[in-house]
Amino acid sequence: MDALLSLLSSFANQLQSPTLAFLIGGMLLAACGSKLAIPDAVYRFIIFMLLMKVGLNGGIEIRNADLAQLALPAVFAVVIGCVAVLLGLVTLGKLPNVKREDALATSGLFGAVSASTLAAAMVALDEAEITYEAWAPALYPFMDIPALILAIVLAKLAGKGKSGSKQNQLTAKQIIVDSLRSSALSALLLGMLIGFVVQPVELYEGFYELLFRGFLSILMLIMGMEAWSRLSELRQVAQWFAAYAALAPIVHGLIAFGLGYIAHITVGFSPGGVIILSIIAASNSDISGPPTLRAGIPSANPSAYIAASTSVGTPIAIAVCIPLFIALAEVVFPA
Amino acid sequence: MDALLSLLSSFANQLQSPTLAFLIGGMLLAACGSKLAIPDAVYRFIIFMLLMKVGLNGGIEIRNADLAQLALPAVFAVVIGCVAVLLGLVTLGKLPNVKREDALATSGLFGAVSASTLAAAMVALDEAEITYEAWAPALYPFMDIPALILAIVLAKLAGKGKSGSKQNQLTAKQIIVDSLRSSALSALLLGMLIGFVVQPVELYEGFYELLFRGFLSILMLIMGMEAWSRLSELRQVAQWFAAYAALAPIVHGLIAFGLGYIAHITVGFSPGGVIILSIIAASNSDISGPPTLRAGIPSANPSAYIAASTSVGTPIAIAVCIPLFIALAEVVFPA
Amino acid sequence: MDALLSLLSSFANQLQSPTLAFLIGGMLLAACGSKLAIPDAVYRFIIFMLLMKVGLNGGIEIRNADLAQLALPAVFAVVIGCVAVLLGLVTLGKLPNVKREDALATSGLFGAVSASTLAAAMVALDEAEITYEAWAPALYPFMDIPALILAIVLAKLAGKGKSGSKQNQLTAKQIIVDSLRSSALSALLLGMLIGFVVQPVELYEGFYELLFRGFLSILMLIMGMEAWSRLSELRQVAQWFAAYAALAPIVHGLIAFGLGYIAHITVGFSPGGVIILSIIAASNSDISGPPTLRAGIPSANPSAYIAASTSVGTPIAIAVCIPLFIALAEVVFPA
Amino acid sequence: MSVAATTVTIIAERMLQSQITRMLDETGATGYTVVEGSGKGHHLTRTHERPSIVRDFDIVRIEFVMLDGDHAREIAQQIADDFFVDYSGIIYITRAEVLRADRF
Amino acid sequence: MSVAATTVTIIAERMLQSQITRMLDETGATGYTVVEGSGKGHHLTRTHERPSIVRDFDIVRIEFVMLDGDHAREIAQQIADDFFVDYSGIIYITRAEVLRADRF
Amino acid sequence: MSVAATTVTIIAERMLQSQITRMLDETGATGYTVVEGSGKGHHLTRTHERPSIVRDFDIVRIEFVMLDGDHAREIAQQIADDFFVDYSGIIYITRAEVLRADRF
Ligand SMILES: Nc1ncnc2c1ncn2[C@@H]1O[C@H](COP(=O)(O)O)[C@@H](O)[C@H]1O
Ligand SMILES: Nc1ncnc2c1ncn2[C@@H]1O[C@H](COP(=O)(O)O)[C@@H](O)[C@H]1O
Ligand SMILES: Nc1ncnc2c1ncn2[C@@H]1O[C@H](COP(=O)(O)O)[C@@H](O)[C@H]1O
Ligand code: NA
Ligand code: NA
Ligand code: NA
Repeated sequence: MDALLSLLSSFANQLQSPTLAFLIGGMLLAACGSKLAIPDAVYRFIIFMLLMKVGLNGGIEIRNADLAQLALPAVFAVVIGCVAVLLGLVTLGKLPNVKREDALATSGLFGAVSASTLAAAMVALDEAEITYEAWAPALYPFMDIPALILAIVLAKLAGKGKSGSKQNQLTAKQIIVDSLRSSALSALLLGMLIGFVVQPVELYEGFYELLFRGFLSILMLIMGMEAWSRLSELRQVAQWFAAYAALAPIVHGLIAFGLGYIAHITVGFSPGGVIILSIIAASNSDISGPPTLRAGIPSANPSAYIAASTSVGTPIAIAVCIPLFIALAEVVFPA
Repeated sequence: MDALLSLLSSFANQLQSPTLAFLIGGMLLAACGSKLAIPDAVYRFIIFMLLMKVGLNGGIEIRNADLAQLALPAVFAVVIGCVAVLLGLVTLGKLPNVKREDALATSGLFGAVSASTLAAAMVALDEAEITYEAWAPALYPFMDIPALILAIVLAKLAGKGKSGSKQNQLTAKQIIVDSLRSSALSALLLGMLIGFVVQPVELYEGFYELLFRGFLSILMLIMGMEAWSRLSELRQVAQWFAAYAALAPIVHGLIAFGLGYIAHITVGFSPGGVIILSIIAASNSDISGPPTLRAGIPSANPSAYIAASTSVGTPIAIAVCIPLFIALAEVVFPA
Repeated sequence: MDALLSLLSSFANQLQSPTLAFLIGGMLLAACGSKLAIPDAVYRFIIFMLLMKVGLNGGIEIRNADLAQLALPAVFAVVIGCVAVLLGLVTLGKLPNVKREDALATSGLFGAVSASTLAAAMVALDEAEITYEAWAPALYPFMDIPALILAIVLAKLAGKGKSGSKQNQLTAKQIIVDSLRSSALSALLLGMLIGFVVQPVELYEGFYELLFRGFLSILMLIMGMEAWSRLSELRQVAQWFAAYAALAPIVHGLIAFGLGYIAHITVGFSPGGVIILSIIAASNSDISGPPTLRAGIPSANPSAYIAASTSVGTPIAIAVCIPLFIALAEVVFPA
Repeated sequence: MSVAATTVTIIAERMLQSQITRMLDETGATGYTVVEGSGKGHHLTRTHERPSIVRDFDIVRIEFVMLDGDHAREIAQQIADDFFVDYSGIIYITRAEVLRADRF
Repeated sequence: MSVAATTVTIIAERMLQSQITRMLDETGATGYTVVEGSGKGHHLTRTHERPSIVRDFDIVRIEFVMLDGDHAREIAQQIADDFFVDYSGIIYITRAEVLRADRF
Repeated sequence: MSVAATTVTIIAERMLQSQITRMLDETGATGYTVVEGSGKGHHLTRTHERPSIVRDFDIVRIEFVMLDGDHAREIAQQIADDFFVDYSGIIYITRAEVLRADRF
């Protein structure tokens, strides 16, 4: 009972972050029909800045880290990505009026990872003064790539021989390469590499970290506007997609929290790391995922999976899951 | 005599601000045919940043403000907006070779408000260490919207039954909604709301305020370039537009200064607030105004009102009116 | 022997700068086929910011400078620009499969100056705590413009009467005007003017200088990506272009270093100034040069000169010449 | 393989874009493609190079392809009547052939 | 001075752009011009105004001009067969004349 | 309602844009529309996706519509002669019909 109360109060506390205010503000603007639009070029630049910041930070600090500890959480990340897809297939995929391919593409997206949500989680952890392993953000690709591969491979097995066209030939290797080449993962990995090799602390603190929170606030505004304006697309597909998008982040996050807890006990994975893993699991891919799935499962309807993820999945991950898992950690791992 | 001298010296002092240097620098560049161009996306982002900054600041500080004081200045703002339009109609509108619709659209624009000029004024007040009410920037819509509505309604009364097309149907309500939805007012109001609700002081100071002056300098550069390059369009319309554009900002500003003075005496409106009100009055709309007028008075020639405002009105408002009204306040309200 | 050793160790030291890491990181990304792209608008804004920063700084500090000292280095800059073009003509121009016009355009580009390389050099000097004359960056146009003019004039003399079209009529005056109007030189000169006239120290330090290093790191990333992705174009032209592009920066830099040394002895040109002059010489134009040459020598193949400069010349100038000439100066001018 | 079709190209101010595309949806056009640009006619020179927060004055080029030429002409005429009395813009019609005609 | 020619206009998702232009190179088109836009057909409404890191769903309009109309039609048909079974897009063909025909 | 007309499409390097549009103004074209893009011909592959401060090498697509086909052809020919000897670019001409012919 006490635990629940303290969970609730900690959750309520988290809800007052500026991050969230900008997300909700964006929805409000779109709901009111505002013409405000952050230019596309600025949006893409912000994403770059955030990922470079996360990468540089990881790279700079990773020198002092014990990378052997990464093994178990990384394995868990792979497991979570795959379980998410399978879970989507046997739940969303069995519902009436839901095509198998659409279910697979959607659960692939929800199994994969959003860099923006990750960035928002890192700011929330900072504000709550919770530390985590420097390599925790590097868990991202370990969950992202397997989820996309599994979704596409399963879709292909199902669709075998159906389409004779040239395009439908993405192999697992190509999916991996495609993911690593995506702007999100490239920026993250390059940042890590540069951070590790040249340790540009001054540049990092004086520029990338300096602008991080500000840019994140603008990104949240954009994501809020996007979420609202894609609602109309969501209405055109079966309602099950909305229901799935509302529940999947929480379920995936809880699974990750459980596995993270195991890693905490067995290899000493930090509470902050457990939260990061849970948020990565709760998030859904908004950058590399959609085009990879479009290319890999061309017969799936992009409106279904993009609208479900942008309109419902991402707001839930940011506005519900981040505060929820921070609050849960505060209850589960007492200081 | 002394007052005049001190007015002049204070005015000369203001003229050395970087803000002004960038404005004039922009004109110089355009006059020399420079190919330098600040990308459109950056321009739109800068506007967003400035308005969000102004809004957040207002929202954060408004908690301690006595909003009852807002009433009289707000009423005066409405009055000034309407008077400006009527004044334009009976002066500019009566001149030879000036179509009634063009006069109405132009005076609508000059009755309305420029967010960029407002931002420049706020920096100038900061530099002169003059404080003002946190809610003063919120006077913006009270002047902007009535001016646009009045101009459009008067144009419609005149054009009654002339055009049978579907488009010419903007109602007053639609104009209000349109104005509030414009990118300028949305950003300002959202900033106020977020500032008020979550008080994001750290984010505000570490990002929005940090970049404010720098972005304003770039904005001034852009406005200077724009001003010069639209001069050729201005030459294609009757010279009266140029004359009007040179005088209207000063006249409107003086009217506002007078009414602001009354508010100072009656409800204790601060000298800084009087300056803000005067600059708002002196400014002319560069964001929400033009498209609203284009939609509302389609028969008016956009070249006339846009060129008059961009090429002459805005430079006068920034380069003449801001230093003038600060200087005037220093004379009228001795410390 | 000792000198060589100390040169090498000083050189190796320079190689660990973040600037270089981002340049190489960009190449790596492009080599791996990454889809990361910094939006064009951001690129153009960064260039503006860097040049404005360099200009403002020069302008602010030039008040205390003895401009008479500028004379000899400026004359040397003109000489270096012209010698570079002539050298290119008698080396590259004489090689098999190299058209005379292509050789002229290429050596014009390598005689001219890159603002980005200059900015990178200034950061490297800062990091090495080497000071230089405030007016040193103003040597830029003294080398840039003569090189472009000479290349175009020589091409015209050769091509006399060949083309009857309207376009081929660029006069020396027009080339000067074009260069001064280019976005690079306009921003630099305007910055100097504003810096000199209004001394906006606070704005400079709180915005332009604050963001300088961060933006430079992103610019280096872009230039690295560009360098790699133009390699394929370079392969389509004679290999001599690549060989020329690898050697010319070093040769031009050495000539400049020698002349700079003379200026050091005769008029007390600072060691830092000598480095700036050498880097300016080693750099090749990436902003104003290409379009001026395209207009001035339309028969030259843009693939040849742009690819040679972007893919080989610029990386050599930044990654080899900057550390090289700083190291050389440390050996030649002992503290 | 190819089937005769009619393409209609509408050049208008961007502020009209949403109204025009709504009308296309209502009148039965099966699709359309929009490209942004600048231009010059009897009024303003429009250019989207210049920084401008007022994108509404830019030019958009909207084209739609239909198999039924008469229907396409009707739609085009209705757009001309509804929008181009007060606002800038031109409309032109060309003949074409389309592949994969079942898509239209 | 002018010579009869055929223009082919392909409207497709941007993710296909590089594959389509590679095919144009291979099948012997002498050049092409690409313009970005947005559009609406049977699927998503695409718009490049919205911020989106996923530019792959934008629309591109690829046009190529050839003197040899039959060859142009063959290329067009092959693109339709290879790409437009699974993915969105339309192709139309118009007649034109070109100046400076030696360029093609 | 519709009147026969001629459309001329000029694809050129952006550095020529202002010179070409000036010539259109001088030779009596009543309007034109410009769209930016990228392309490939015999020279450089141009693409405006890449960051480039040198926008001058981008491709622009300029189209103008005229009722008087002979006049349109004359203008097209003059542009070809004046600009496309030294610089990249193509010109093609198609037939069309326009609505609201009084606008041209
Ligand atoms: N003759 C023409 N050919 C091509 N585009 C035109 C023509 N006339 C007008 N336009 C386009 O239509 C827009 C509005 O023209 P107007 O209504 O004449 O101001 C212009 O900005 C051009 O983009
Ligand atoms: N009838 C049409 N006319 C013009 N463009 C079309 C048409 N149908 C489809 N398109 C374009 O082709 C894209 C893909 O269409 P679809 O395959 O129907 O989703 C759309 O986004 C439009 O840009
Ligand atoms: N056959 C063609 N079809 C369409 N566009 C072309 C064609 N040839 C050239 N272009 C365009 O014209 C530009 C210049 O071509 P070029 O003069 O061959 O380098 C190219 O970048 C293309 O945008
Ligand atoms: Na996930
Ligand atoms: Na006003
Ligand atoms: Na040089």
